[in-house]
Amino acid sequence: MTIWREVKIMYDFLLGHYSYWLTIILLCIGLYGIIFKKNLVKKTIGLTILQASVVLYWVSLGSKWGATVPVLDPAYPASDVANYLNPLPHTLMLTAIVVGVATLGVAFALLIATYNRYKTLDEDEILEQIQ
Amino acid sequence: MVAFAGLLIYGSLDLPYRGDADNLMHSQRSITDTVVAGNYFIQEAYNDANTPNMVTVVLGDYRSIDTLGEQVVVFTAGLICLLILRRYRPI
Amino acid sequence: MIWEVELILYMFVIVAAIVALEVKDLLTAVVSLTIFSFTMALLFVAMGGIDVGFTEAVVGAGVTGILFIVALYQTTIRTND
Amino acid sequence: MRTQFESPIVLLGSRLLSPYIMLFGIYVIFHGHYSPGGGFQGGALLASSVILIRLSGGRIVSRLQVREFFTTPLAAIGVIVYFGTGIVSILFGSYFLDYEALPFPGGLDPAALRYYGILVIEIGIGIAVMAILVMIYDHMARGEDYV
Repeated sequence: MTIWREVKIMYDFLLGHYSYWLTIILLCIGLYGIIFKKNLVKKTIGLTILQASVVLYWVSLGSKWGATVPVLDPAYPASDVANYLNPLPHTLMLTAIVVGVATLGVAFALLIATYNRYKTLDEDEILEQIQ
Repeated sequence: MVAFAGLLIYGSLDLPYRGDADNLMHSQRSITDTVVAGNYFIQEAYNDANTPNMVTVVLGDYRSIDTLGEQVVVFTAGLICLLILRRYRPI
Repeated sequence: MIWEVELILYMFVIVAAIVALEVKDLLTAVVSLTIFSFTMALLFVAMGGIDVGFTEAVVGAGVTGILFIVALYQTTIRTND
Repeated sequence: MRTQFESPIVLLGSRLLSPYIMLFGIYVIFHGHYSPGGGFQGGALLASSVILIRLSGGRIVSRLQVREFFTTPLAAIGVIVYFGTGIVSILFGSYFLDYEALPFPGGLDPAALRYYGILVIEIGIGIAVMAILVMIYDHMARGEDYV
């Protein structure tokens, strides 16, 4: 019977940690896009993926097993905190997404200004023209 | 990049289980014996503001100065777009 | 929190992210990024953050795609990688 | 990448779809106390309904709906509504952005006053987010066409 207990512990460990690993893989994909891609639009796509992965990590920290969404329902009393999810990470990430879109607009403004001056979006060609 | 991912995954092995209701951030009292903020928001949101949606209460009442700063950031981003992309007329 | 659904959505998200970074055509990359954002919104809803999911579905799948398209319209579609 | 052409079908479909998106945005702002929603989502929905007309109709048609001149003052009005609520709550003897001293008529208790204070703030957020997203789109789409 001890082997089944080991299997149960291993199953719980995987169930509690798999979302962390997949989020880390997503973050590394975004970082790869920022570092190794030469086109500036591809770099911007990498930034969007990186930001989304960080938001996903915060939301996954706020989740509980067997809890409902943070809108008050009279069937579930609010005095027991295990009934509701933690609303604090949701609020922080709600503001972070909107700020992310506004700063993406700033990034596009810089990108259009760069194109109007150098007539290209490739990083190496811009560096050649600067030399 | 693969080494960086491996380092992060090795660091994540000691994190608490996801969704466990006995975590430190989901517990009733913190380790310094003060009230944890999320649980206070869950218990007292309807009594304080008559509103069932807790996210709205936290956004608009408890952390409203945070939201004010966020709105100023968005406004500044819009002004920066206006200043970069505007063409001045040649005189 | 149903972990099978979350696992399938994670697979979709990772495949869409890789396609958005590796494809040669920039318009295809933008469309794949929109798919990425909407699947991410579904993943937020599956984890319980309905407000965050709503915001991501409106902002990430709507406004971000339009801004990318307008930026491509103002600049060029040519890319080397 | 500079190819564009007119299509009456796209314009007709956008004109059919846009008022319902705008109505849903206003509903999301005002019903944010009881269901998921609020200022950010409603503002983004209003902005997407305006951007839809601008994207399909061009500059001439979109001037009939919201003039490009009005977006920057509208964003400033949104920020001023938010900030002015905090200043008014200071003037009536409370902390900054603590709504239990706001002068709403009717003799309400502090919980109901906080309810209406949150509603005012959500309207301010919605106006500001809508105006700023439309402003970013305008100045990006204008580009090098203007002098």
